Amino acid sequence: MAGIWLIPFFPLASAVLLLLSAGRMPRQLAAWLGAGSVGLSAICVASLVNDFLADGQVREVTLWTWMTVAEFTPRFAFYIDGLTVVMMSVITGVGFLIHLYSIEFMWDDESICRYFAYMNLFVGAMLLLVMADNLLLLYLGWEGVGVCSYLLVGFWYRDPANGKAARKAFVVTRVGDTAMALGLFLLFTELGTLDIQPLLAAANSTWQVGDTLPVLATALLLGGAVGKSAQLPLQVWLPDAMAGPTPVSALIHAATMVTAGVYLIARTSGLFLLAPPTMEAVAWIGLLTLLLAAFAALVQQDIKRILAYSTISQIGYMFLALGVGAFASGIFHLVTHAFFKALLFLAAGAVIHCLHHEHNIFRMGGLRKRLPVVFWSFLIGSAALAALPFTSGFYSKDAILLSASEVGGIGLWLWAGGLLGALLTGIYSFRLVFIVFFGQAHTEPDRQPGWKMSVALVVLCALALAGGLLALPLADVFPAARAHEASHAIEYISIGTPLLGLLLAYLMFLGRQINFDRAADSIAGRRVRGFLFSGWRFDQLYEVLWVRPYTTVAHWCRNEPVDRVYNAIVASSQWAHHKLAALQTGELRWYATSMVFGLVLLLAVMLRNAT
Amino acid sequence: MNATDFQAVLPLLVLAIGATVLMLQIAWVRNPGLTAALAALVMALSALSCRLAAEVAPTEVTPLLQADRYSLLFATLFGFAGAITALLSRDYVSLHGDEPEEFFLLLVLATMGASVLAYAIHVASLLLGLELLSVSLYALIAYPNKSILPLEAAAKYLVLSGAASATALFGFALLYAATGALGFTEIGQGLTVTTTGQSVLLPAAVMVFAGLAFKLSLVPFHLWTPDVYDGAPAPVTGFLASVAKGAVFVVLLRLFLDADLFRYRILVEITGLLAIFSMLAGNLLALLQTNIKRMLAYSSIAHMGYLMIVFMVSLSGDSQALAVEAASYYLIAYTATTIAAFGLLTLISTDASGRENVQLQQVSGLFWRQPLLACLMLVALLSLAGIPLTAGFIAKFYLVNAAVSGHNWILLFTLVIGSSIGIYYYLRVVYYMTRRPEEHRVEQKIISAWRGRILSGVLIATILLLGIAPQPLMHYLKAILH
Amino acid sequence: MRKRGGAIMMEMLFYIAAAVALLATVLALSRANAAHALIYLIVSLLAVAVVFFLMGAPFAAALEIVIYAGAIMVLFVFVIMMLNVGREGTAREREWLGGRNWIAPGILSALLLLELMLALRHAPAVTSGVAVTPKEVGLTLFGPYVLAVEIASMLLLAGLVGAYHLGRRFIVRRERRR
Amino acid sequence: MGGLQIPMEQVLALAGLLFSCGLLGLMLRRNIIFMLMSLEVMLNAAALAFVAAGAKWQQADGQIIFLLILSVAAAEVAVGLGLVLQIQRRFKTLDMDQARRLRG
Repeated sequence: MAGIWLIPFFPLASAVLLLLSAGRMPRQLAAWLGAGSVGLSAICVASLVNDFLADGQVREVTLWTWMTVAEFTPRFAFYIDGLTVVMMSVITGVGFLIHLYSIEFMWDDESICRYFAYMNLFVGAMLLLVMADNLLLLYLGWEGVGVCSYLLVGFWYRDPANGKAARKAFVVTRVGDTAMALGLFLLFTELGTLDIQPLLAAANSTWQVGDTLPVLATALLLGGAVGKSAQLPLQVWLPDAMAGPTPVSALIHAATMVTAGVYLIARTSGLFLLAPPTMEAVAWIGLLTLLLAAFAALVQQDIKRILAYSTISQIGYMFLALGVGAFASGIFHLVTHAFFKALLFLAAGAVIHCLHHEHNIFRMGGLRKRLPVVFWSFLIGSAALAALPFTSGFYSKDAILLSASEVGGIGLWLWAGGLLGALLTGIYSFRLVFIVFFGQAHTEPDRQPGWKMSVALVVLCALALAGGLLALPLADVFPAARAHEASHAIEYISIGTPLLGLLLAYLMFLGRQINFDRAADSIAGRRVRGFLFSGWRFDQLYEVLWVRPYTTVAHWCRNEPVDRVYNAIVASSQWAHHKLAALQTGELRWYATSMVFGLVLLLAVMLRNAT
Repeated sequence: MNATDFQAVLPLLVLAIGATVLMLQIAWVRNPGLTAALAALVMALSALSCRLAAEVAPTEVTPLLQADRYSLLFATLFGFAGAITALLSRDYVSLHGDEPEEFFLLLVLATMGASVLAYAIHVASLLLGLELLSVSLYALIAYPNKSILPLEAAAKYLVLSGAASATALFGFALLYAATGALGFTEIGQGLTVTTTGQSVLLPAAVMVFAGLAFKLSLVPFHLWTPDVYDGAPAPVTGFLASVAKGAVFVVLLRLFLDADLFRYRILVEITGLLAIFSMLAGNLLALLQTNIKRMLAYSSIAHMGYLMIVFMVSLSGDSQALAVEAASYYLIAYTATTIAAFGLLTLISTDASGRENVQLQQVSGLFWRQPLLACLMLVALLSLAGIPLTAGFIAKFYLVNAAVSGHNWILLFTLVIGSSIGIYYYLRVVYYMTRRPEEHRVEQKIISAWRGRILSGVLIATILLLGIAPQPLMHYLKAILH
Repeated sequence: MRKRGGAIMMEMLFYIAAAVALLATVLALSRANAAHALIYLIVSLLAVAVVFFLMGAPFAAALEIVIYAGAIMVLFVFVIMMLNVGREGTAREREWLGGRNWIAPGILSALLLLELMLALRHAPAVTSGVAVTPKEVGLTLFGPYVLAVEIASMLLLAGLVGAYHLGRRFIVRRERRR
Repeated sequence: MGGLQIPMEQVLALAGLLFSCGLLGLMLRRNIIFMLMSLEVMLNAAALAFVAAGAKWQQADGQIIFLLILSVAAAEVAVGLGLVLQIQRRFKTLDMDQARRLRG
């Protein structure tokens, strides 16, 4: 397909148009321009996918070389293989549905124009990220999505809390980005190129498995991935990022951007395979994160925070898959997760939308009859999240657990941990369903979702159910995975665990056979609950570990030598400015005199040197 | 003069004939719209005719002019810059002074002066080109004679620039006395076999340099710059800052190359010294300036300082080609950017009182009222600051690369310091533009709605294109300059 | 012998002309009255014309008188007459020329002069002593310099248009006032 | 008619003297008419140097440059004096020290 460049072009151009209109575009036009451009991209992607599935050819498209100065020749070039195609489909497909949904969700917002501008910019940047043929362009997209995330988390900037959340997200991910930038520098100086395929080839020919340099480089890249994908220890920003509009959470903080880290590791898997210690670290990070987030999700009360923790947890599964070398399984889970998590967020958004911005699940309840479309969507989404049999989540999660179980040594631990996570997932996802949609109604919905929301929900329902049957064209991208020879016991356990979780959730939150409240209300229970509620107190830990020392040092520096140096630079610049500006008297004679003075000076220098 | 010669100087011929036609047209019927369109057409045609002239390049047309790829490149640039200036100033001039027609005639003549400088390889053509440019500019600066600031600016510029021209001429006279030659190349050859004392050569050369350095407003010959920029009408300032400076730089570089003045290390070191002073002083002076025109004036001092780096780089013969290439790219990028920045000031100064909206407060919240125009300024400022994906970044990257290849660490260091100061005051304008209009209520209506918008679009596209896809131009420069 | 005597006289004439030119220039630039200054300036130009003539440039000498001392200076005369600065203007000029104002300019120009003299001190050559006739000048002017003539015409056009535009309103206003 | 053989350094010294005088006038005078006169003196000095050099090399070029300087001077003076008229009308003075609204 010739017009591959059109795919990121549509949303980017639309973003420029929307920004230029500075909010004066009619909202009808703005909304449909915003959604339509992504739709056009999606159509282009569909055609590309069609072509790709027919011939399976890797496509390399060089739009132009940015510049050629010495050996530095950064190019605007795309590299389209199976992985890219999968990512592009998810971004534009799910992205379009969310844009469609947004039209209705954001209709009453005065800044709808700005909203769609940012969203389109995000989609464009994300497409650049996944299509990039070199790490520099990838980094451009990487930073682009970071900026869009910042802008969208703080979209309702009039509330200072939102601004704070946006800043937190930006600063925390910057920590990872810095590591990643260092990694890029290291790779460029060591291997002399940033083009991904030549880079992987060069790495394979110059480095041996287990060398120090690849470990270092991949560790730095992992830093970037951990930041962007909200994994331990940089997971703290994601729950707060829920301050943005719900469709933003669906698109950016669930379906696409947060999986950029997974994509990065998968894309450079050739490099990671050279560094077994990093691989192991990836697996452990994934496992720990998934458990930690799952426990935290158990006790949350804000509907979006629960989903945020579940996102962190599910990305943990993907990392686990990557860490054990099951790249294809990780990407598979990425895709199914994009479907069901977008579905869940959109359904949650619909609930929030219909209950005039109520977030607390304990003030909901009984919505099963009142919002049937939303209820079924949520139910299907939760089933997929909990990996109940025959949903998409089941296939992908099962593949990950099987892969983990087959790794020698630590594999058993990873498998057991993953299984515990799956149990917890079952509990918290159905806790949500039971509390929100069953039992007593606490708030009455004041409207029903319209057709745009419903269409998006229904399509995503279908994907969340049937997405597990997709065969992703990843065979040529990653080294062939071993055939699964799992014993039936492991299979049954995998199937049974989520069901057990569902049962427990039923007993605790709907049937009340297990009195969870009493246990939770005991002193120890309250402690544990508070601990989990705060996300294992990571915010407090970082407050003590980093923020407070930093602000203390900053305070300390305010009147101290370090700051004085900066002040001195500023003061001396200003002093020099005033001194120089004083020469600009506006007096013609003085100007002439200064010129003669300059001439005399230059002549003097010349005469000194000529003789 | 034969047919080939005529073809080689076709761009100049087009301008000269165009000026005559314009004069007749003005005498026949006064119509500013027609005159502006004709003037723009003439200058654009002149720029386009460079392609025809390129077919016979390189040709030496009499000992005065040299039509080669270098001169034609800049004749094209000046032609287009002049055409855009004419279109930009169309409504401004009608609003700010009566009888606006002669403005465009003078603009064509000034552009011709700049093109002559691009062609010049001889003292006579240098003198004439320089003065054709300057004399037209005196009148252009003083054009809106309803207000007094332009008069003051024109008087200052006339007196000082006349003195600078006389200084340069005196230097040339001494060189002529010493070498018996007036062509640049011949001067260079004469320098080695001079009969008059060697001691006169370097002082003579430095007088020439000082005269031209005034026109480039290098420190310490820079004091006039902000006053003249501030007082002159905004479109003229744009022309003065881009075309006039570019033309002088082009001829200075040609003089140094043809006469091989690079053999005098001390002379080149003086250019480096002035470059350092200009980078520092220009940026420091711009730092706290609240008048955008003056801020841009000071920043132009700094930019000329950056540009002067190429002289030091050219000291080593290996990097000379790269240096010339960098300078050419820089000039092209700088011209587009400067015209864009002053173009905005032209478009928003619509006060019939003759006042221009050039204070920082007056662009406050511009982004919310006039997004396209604000984008024009934004792109121009980012380009001046050298932010990636704009023309200015590539230009600066080129310069840095040239400086690195020439091992000019001190210049490079100053460049970095200067640029970092620069970011502060450029972004301050951006900050003001993005302030909410509620905070600062300034009304300004925009003249020439559609023409201004189209021109803004073209300029934005040019600057971004030069920043995003600079490769074709780089290739072209490499091809013609090596 | 006679020829030599003639040469000596001519040489004397050169020095006298040079002295006159210098003196007249200094006087021109230090007068308070603009009209007086202008007369001195014309004298200086005439003296320079003599120097031209003595150096064997009769064409340049003629032009110096006709155009410089004649045409250009007449422009100054017109303007001075039009503005009619008057007696108190002269008095003010005299005041501005008071002692302290001389210090910095004086020092700087003295330094510049010193540097120029230093630069010129090893210039042993003499002028050729052979006149370059107007015919030769004409041939060269319309030979290699023909384009210079054309560009100079454009330069004069620019001067013309500029002066017209700047001066026009002044004249119009004057007439209206009458 | 034969010309005179004059030592170059003396003619050039005369030119230099006139040039310095011109600069002195430029720095000294406040009245713009005098500034223009100083400018004329400077240009004339350069012209003298050119003619002298032309005489030394026995070339017509020196005189031709002189001719060009003449036209330059004419053009500059024409515009300059037009400006003087306007300045007198707007500022009611020719004192350039008064005209300093542009500064800083």
